Amino acid sequence: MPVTHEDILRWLQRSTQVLHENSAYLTQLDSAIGDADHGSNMDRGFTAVSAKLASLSNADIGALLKTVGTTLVSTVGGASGPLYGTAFLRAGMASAGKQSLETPDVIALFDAALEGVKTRGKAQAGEKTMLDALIPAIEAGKQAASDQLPPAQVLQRMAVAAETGMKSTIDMVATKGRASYLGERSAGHQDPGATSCWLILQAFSDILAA
Amino acid sequence: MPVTHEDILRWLQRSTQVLHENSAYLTQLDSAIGDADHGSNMDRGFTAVSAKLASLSNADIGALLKTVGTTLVSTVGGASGPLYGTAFLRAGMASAGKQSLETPDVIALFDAALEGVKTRGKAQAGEKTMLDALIPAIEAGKQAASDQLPPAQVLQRMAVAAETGMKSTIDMVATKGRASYLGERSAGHQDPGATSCWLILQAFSDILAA
Amino acid sequence: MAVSIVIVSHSARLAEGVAELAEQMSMGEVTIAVAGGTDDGSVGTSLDKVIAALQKASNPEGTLVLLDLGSAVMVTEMALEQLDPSERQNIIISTAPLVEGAVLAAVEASAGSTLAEVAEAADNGHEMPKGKQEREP
Amino acid sequence: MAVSIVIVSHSARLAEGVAELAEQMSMGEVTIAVAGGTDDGSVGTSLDKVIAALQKASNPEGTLVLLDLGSAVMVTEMALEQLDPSERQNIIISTAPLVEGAVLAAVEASAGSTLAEVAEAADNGHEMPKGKQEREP
Ligand SMILES: Nc1ncnc2c1ncn2[C@@H]1O[C@H](COP(=O)(O)OP(=O)(O)O)[C@@H](O)[C@H]1O
Ligand SMILES: Nc1ncnc2c1ncn2[C@@H]1O[C@H](COP(=O)(O)OP(=O)(O)O)[C@@H](O)[C@H]1O
Ligand SMILES: [Mg+2]
Ligand SMILES: [Mg+2]
Ligand SMILES: [Mg+2]
Ligand SMILES: [Mg+2]
Repeated sequence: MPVTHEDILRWLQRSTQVLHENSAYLTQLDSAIGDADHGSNMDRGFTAVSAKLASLSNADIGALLKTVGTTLVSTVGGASGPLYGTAFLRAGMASAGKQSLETPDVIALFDAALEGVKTRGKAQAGEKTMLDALIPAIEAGKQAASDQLPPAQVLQRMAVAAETGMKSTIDMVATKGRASYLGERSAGHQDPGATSCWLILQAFSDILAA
Repeated sequence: MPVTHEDILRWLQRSTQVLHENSAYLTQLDSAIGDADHGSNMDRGFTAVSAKLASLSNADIGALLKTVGTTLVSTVGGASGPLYGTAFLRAGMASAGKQSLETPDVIALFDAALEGVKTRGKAQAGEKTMLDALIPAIEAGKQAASDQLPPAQVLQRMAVAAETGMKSTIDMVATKGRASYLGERSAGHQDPGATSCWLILQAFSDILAA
Repeated sequence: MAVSIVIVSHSARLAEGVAELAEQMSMGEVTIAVAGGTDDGSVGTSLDKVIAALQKASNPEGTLVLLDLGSAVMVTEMALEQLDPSERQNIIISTAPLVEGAVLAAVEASAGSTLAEVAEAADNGHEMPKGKQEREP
Repeated sequence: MAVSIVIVSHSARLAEGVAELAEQMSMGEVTIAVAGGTDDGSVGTSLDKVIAALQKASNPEGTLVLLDLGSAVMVTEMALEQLDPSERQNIIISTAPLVEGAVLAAVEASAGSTLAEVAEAADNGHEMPKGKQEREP
């Protein structure tokens, strides 16, 4: 079953809810290696997104995701704003005009998002950022796609890989973003951005499984 | 005739008046190579000094000058505050307990002030600062002292040398203070601090001549 | 006309304070626009504020953008992407320390220097003497 | 207890903004005291404000003082001269860039580091990446 426009709307609503529920947790993670705002940043951003969803029920998936991107850039207020903003903007460009997504479309969408985050943040794998959840997720997604799996199962594997990737950030030393100011002391803490990235992918997987 | 306690009080009053009258001029000089506040800084500082003079009519010259120093440090608000403040503090220490000053006392007083400015500002001659008025003034004063001249004539020569020194700052490139931020472009402008230094010495000379 | 300066900071007060200090040295001859804090006034950056500051600063001589922390680079780059390419060419994001760079840039810009010269002057903020250097002549 | 930080600036808003930014990284674990502007609120420095900030920050671990411009060194040194020699020994005037140094000092101090370590961390503010460095990996 392809991912429908309706699925995307429900994914965004679910993400809003999950990020709201986990706001204190994300902020607590950020307080250890950052400035204690990642939860409120993401909550503020997705609350603004969710307020726009009603007016976007007629937009195609591409237009919808682009609006998510511009909204996040304008409202998040932290480094994660330009990063997630660019991710959704690029995802929207990769799915321009589409009303539904087959597995290759899903992969193309996330590939575009990943490129966006990399370009915006000039970071790579192993620097203790959201990329350490996103990169393994997309690798797992590509593997699932080459196994001809449908989007729901692709997303399920992506979410699992994102969670593993998120946990791998605990041992890493940050070399990008605020956490890099802590140097070696950033090790031993899970990256907040990798955690929100997993939550968003898990929300997508949950929606498609339901 | 020695310099009396009364002379010192009149010198300080006269300085207050002259700096007030020249406030716009000093600020205009500072606007070319600084932040356009030297006039208001000195005016504020000496207005505070003059407000204290009444209560100091019984203090000896040393105590009087020390109070001038602490008042300037607390009220001027610019680099000239610690500099003139230290100058008057050291001058006060050099004249501690004195009710009048003979020529050697005057020289000792200004020598102490000069050392204070040098120590505080870590500057030397030729850096386009108040030192370029003060150093030649004291050299001229020492010459006059070795010629056995009385304080009034010593001060007159000091004021003349200070004015020449002040004018010599026009061609100098600043290497201390805000004017140094202009680099070579600081040349061609007269230093505001050297100008206020001359005004204060001229006020002293005028008082003793009167 | 002089090169303009834009201050991007996570704190509104910080941005205004830097502008206040820099303006003392340029005395109205240089446009110094600020983008500090988020839209709702908390600590963070605002794309809209950065775009508005860039527009306010826009002029034929160019604009130097100074930032408080590395993460402000991303929002500034997104703002630049929303401008005309011709406009964007005329803007440099400085790597200078914010306060020291802004003061030196204001001095340089008010002397009528080019954008490249203003950017170089800002970078000299790293060498601005603060005590120790002055103590060892 | 952690090393304290004092911010001396010619602008009250600037000093408060720097403290706001630095406090985000230290979350109440570090005393950050400010001395910004003159006593009457104009742009400049105030001996009394510097002394008060040093007293507020005073603690057994020591205090790092960060300055906006070189001329703030003089008023800070005069303030130090008014403290007990034992107290004075425990204070370092930093040569670091103000904003970048304060943020890194707050991070280091909140980790419980020594005064010398906090001073060194602040000096790393010169190397804080802002764009260009990040663009050339
Ligand atoms: N250059 C970068 N590339 C990728 N991700 C980054 C980068 N810088 C920061 N991040 C991510 O952003 C997260 C922090 O986001 P947030 O707290 O909202 O922003 P800020 O650090 O500005 O307060 C980090 O946990 C990290 O995952
Ligand atoms: N290090 C220094 N040594 C001696 N004099 C100095 C020094 N720095 C600045 N000055 C003097 O101070 C004057 C500027 O005083 P003022 O404008 O009141 O202070 P600010 O530069 O802080 O605004 C300069 O013109 C110069 O003569
Ligand atoms: Mg954060
Ligand atoms: Mg933040
Ligand atoms: Mg001045
Ligand atoms: Mg000043």
